[in-house]
Amino acid sequence: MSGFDVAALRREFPILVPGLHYLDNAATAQTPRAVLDALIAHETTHRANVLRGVYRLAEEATAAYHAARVELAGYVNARDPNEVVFTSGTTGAINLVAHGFGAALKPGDEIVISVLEHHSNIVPWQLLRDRAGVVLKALPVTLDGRIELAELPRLIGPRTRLVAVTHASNVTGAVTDVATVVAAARSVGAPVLLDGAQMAPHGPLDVQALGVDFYAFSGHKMFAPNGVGVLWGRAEVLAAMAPFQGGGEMIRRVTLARTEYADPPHRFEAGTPPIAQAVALAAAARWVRGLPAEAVHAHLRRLTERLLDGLAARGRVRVIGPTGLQGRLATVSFAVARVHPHDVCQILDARGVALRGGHHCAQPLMDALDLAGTARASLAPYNDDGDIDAFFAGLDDVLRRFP
Amino acid sequence: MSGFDVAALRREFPILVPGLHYLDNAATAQTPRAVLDALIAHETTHRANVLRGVYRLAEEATAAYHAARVELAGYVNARDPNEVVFTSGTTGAINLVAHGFGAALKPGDEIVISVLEHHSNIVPWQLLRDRAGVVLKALPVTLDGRIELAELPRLIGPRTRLVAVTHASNVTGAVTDVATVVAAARSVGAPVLLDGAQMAPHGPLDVQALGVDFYAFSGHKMFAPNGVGVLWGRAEVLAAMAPFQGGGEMIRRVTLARTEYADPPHRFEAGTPPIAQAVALAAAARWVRGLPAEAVHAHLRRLTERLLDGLAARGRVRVIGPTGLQGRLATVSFAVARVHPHDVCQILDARGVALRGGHHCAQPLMDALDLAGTARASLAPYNDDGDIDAFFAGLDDVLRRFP
Amino acid sequence: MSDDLYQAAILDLARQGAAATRLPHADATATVDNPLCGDRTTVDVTLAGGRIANIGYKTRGCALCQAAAALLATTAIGLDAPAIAVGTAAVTASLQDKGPDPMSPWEGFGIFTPVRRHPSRRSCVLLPFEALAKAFTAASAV
Amino acid sequence: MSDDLYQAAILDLARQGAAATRLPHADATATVDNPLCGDRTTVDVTLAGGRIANIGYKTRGCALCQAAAALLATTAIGLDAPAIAVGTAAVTASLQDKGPDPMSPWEGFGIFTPVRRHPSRRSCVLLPFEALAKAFTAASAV
Ligand SMILES: Cc1ncc(COP(=O)(O)O)c(C=O)c1O
Ligand SMILES: Cc1ncc(COP(=O)(O)O)c(C=O)c1O
Repeated sequence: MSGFDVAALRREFPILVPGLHYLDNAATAQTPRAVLDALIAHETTHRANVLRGVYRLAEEATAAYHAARVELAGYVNARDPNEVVFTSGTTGAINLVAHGFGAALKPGDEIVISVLEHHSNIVPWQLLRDRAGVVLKALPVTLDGRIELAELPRLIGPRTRLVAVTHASNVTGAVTDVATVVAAARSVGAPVLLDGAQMAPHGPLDVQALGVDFYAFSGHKMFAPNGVGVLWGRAEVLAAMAPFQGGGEMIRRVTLARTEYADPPHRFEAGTPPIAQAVALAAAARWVRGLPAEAVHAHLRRLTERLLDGLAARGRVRVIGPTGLQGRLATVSFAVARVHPHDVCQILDARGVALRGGHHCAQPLMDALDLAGTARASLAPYNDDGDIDAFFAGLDDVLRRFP
Repeated sequence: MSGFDVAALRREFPILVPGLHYLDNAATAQTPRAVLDALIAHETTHRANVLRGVYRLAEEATAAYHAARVELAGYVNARDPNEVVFTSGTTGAINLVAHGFGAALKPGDEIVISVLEHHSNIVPWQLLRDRAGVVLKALPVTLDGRIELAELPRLIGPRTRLVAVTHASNVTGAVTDVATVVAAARSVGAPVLLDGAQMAPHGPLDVQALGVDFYAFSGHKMFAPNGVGVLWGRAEVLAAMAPFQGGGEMIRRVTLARTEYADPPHRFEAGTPPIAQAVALAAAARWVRGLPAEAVHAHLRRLTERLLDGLAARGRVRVIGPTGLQGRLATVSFAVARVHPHDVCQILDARGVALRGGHHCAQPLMDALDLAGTARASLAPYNDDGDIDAFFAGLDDVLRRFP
Repeated sequence: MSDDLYQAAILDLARQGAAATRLPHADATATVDNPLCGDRTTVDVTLAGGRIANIGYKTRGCALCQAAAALLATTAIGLDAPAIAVGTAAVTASLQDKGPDPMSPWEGFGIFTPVRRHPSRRSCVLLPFEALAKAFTAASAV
Repeated sequence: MSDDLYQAAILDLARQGAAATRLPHADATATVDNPLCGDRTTVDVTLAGGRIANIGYKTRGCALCQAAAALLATTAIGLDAPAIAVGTAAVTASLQDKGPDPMSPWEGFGIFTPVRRHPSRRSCVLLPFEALAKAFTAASAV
């Protein structure tokens, strides 16, 4: 029916035991055997520090780490592997830009974000504002949980130095119309950063076609370990950036008086990097590429439609975000009248349905929508009809218990 | 002879195949099966994002992450688990202090480091100097590769705001006399940061007895994964510190106008933390505690003595660092007249001996000693006499080939 | 599993909590956010002779938080600061794994002991206590 | 394994490299550090008609770096900037896994091809090339 064997896919994930309906993939996706195997293989056969050792293990570790960079460069279609900086995650990547790119900004310079950003794409800019006196402007959100792009002309101007928005919302699932953002930013010569934490797990990207300057994402949301992520940056932009953290690997020459920094990507990778995690992230990228993209897309679309239809059919439930299938991910937030999201989640948990409730690290969005929080179901390719059935059975239980 | 069964210990390390003589433990230590098992067990049974989920997996992940914090707090003898901040490593920990503690410093305030610091304990302070106009002073190094503590009274003064030195040198193996440093710093009311990257793998610590204020170390050097490390900070000092990176988890309340930050340790853990890695680091801490400390100490001491004696017996070889067994780790640097360290390492590699050569991320020390670099053998409990035999056989080959 | 979290007693109290109102002339007011879920409680108090005379509150939170606020608003009347601190400690302890049941006058909070198996929900029950303590301190300082 | 890295030919050249001296009256000088190992080469050049007339150098580096500097100092005499760039590219390529052997006048660098199996050592061979290019540019700019 869905064109690929979801049962077989589930068997690749040791954690997906019968009775577990894992619908919190937007927070952290589960990890397949292939990725764990890559991690363990690295740790048990090539483990060493990278870049400075001449012995066999060190050469192998360095080669594996470099190969991971090449793999991720391919995944985002970078022109050059050196445009890929390994970070600790999306948060680490955005903070890196806020410091490295932000160091050149002057008081009064403007950064445009949106109201529906994750805290990780808000707070680093607030900290920069407090450090450097830049002005932070936020695109509002539409009633159906999208960035209000019609406001771009009003917010973007000659002082705009960066537009930093999410590629897809972790709350509403809305996918941003990047072309419109890029066109507006280009009109004033401002670079664009996309927070790709939610989008990257959905398949290879083309940063060149997107026309952006920075792209950030996390390993743990794309079936890889915690503690690793990627900042892709356009070569020229990275080259002009100041270092962020100081330490080993990121230097060319250190004296106590002054230090010369290495070229990107090393300039931005201070200290021993997350080597095995990068290797595992590369394995995850390969694993995602190995999925039958069309069939997975159709499968997720069908399950998302079941979610949206089923929620719409229940009178006390309101979908927070786009109610249609256009321009959205398989992430669906909703509010149940008179029931707090945590109570929804708790009751579903009793049935093995793992759902997230709360502000989803997007408090300004919650304020804009005047909500304390939402409950959210977010799907991955391994979710199946059984998961959706269990979800609705649990939701009906909620409605029954909280009349 | 050495009081414990080193052959049995070696069997816990899948990477230690016959013929591999891994003597680069100061760069990255190998990881035992118990730690890998803990990592995999977490990823296959409790993987979820932490702190904000109410479902079973999330509760388990949160509990495991908290238990890891408690374990590490025990390992360093912290008064409170909330004094333990998980970071990406030593480098991440020191940069956190340079920003979070450094934010309160004024131009002219002074930070005292030493000439034998790792770049990770130099460059963050240089970047702070460039940002904030603080003055960086460096204790010189003695001829036998120790911090010249006799210079403390000259360098520490009323403007000293922090003394940041290594607990043990990654080049010379010298262990710092912490009590003297702490007494000098206390005399002017300055807190002390210890870079424990090299010391932490050697067994549980007592930060209270040391009397310091910050202690930083890395997972990968203590038999755990990359991508995780610890900053321990005294509660009062952490409480007064500004946040470093912005993002999820580190906030109490975010509005676009302003953000309130969470209490430590969360204030300093922006974004999804390295959860499985922290769990594995806790397993590594337990594993280290499970070793027979006395026997391991005696074993390492005996092997170090073999290294020092054997090097001293070869005329063209000079030990860089303490030549005795007092106040030193099982890390021995040396220089071979007329042979570059990389050539030494390359020739030893052909015999399966993994040795590091170069500046060891300590260029100011190399400059002070007027060396391009050193070759370095650094031992872990699983090293044995066979490793030392192979090392000396290789070294004699070097001497023969480069007459 | 967690079904007994939502027993009738809690749901009744929660409804009471949701319907609660603020005090028009409070001696002091405190608002506390739950950093992890964004829930928020505002508590108003009036004091008489160092004891709580009246409590008003408004909670944007889950059923547990609402129920706890409602129960606290009745239990705390007539208590002084040390008594509230003792009660807070007793209820906090009762929510821990294998914790002791709370004693009089806090025994009503025994309905929350199913939270023992759900550590992430403990802060939901405790949020109103935090707000009350803050309001009490503020009122005493006036 | 890596033994053939240290064949007699390389060791001879390395000794030559270690004994090298600087030029007293250079048209230009450049110093380059190897960021990964801290090695350092300083190269002096004099030019005549856009071609290299004379080279002096001082290298603090490993045998490979010393040997490469020595060989480069003889090979580059009489060459202009484009010829040096071509040679640098050819030697760089020859050090890659399965790379092509370098052609005349760079064929002498064939002794470094064992480096193919030791990627971390490639930069040792290339450091003098980097310094020479930098010195050449500086000299031409005068
Ligand atoms: C003394 C010392 N400090 C700091 C570091 C940096 O540690 P990491 O690279 O794990 O951040 C190291 C290790 O390279 C070290 O030996
Ligand atoms: C849209 C978005 N941005 C940023 C983040 C932060 O990612 P991480 O916590 O992995 O740094 C997340 C995930 O929580 C997210 O969904």
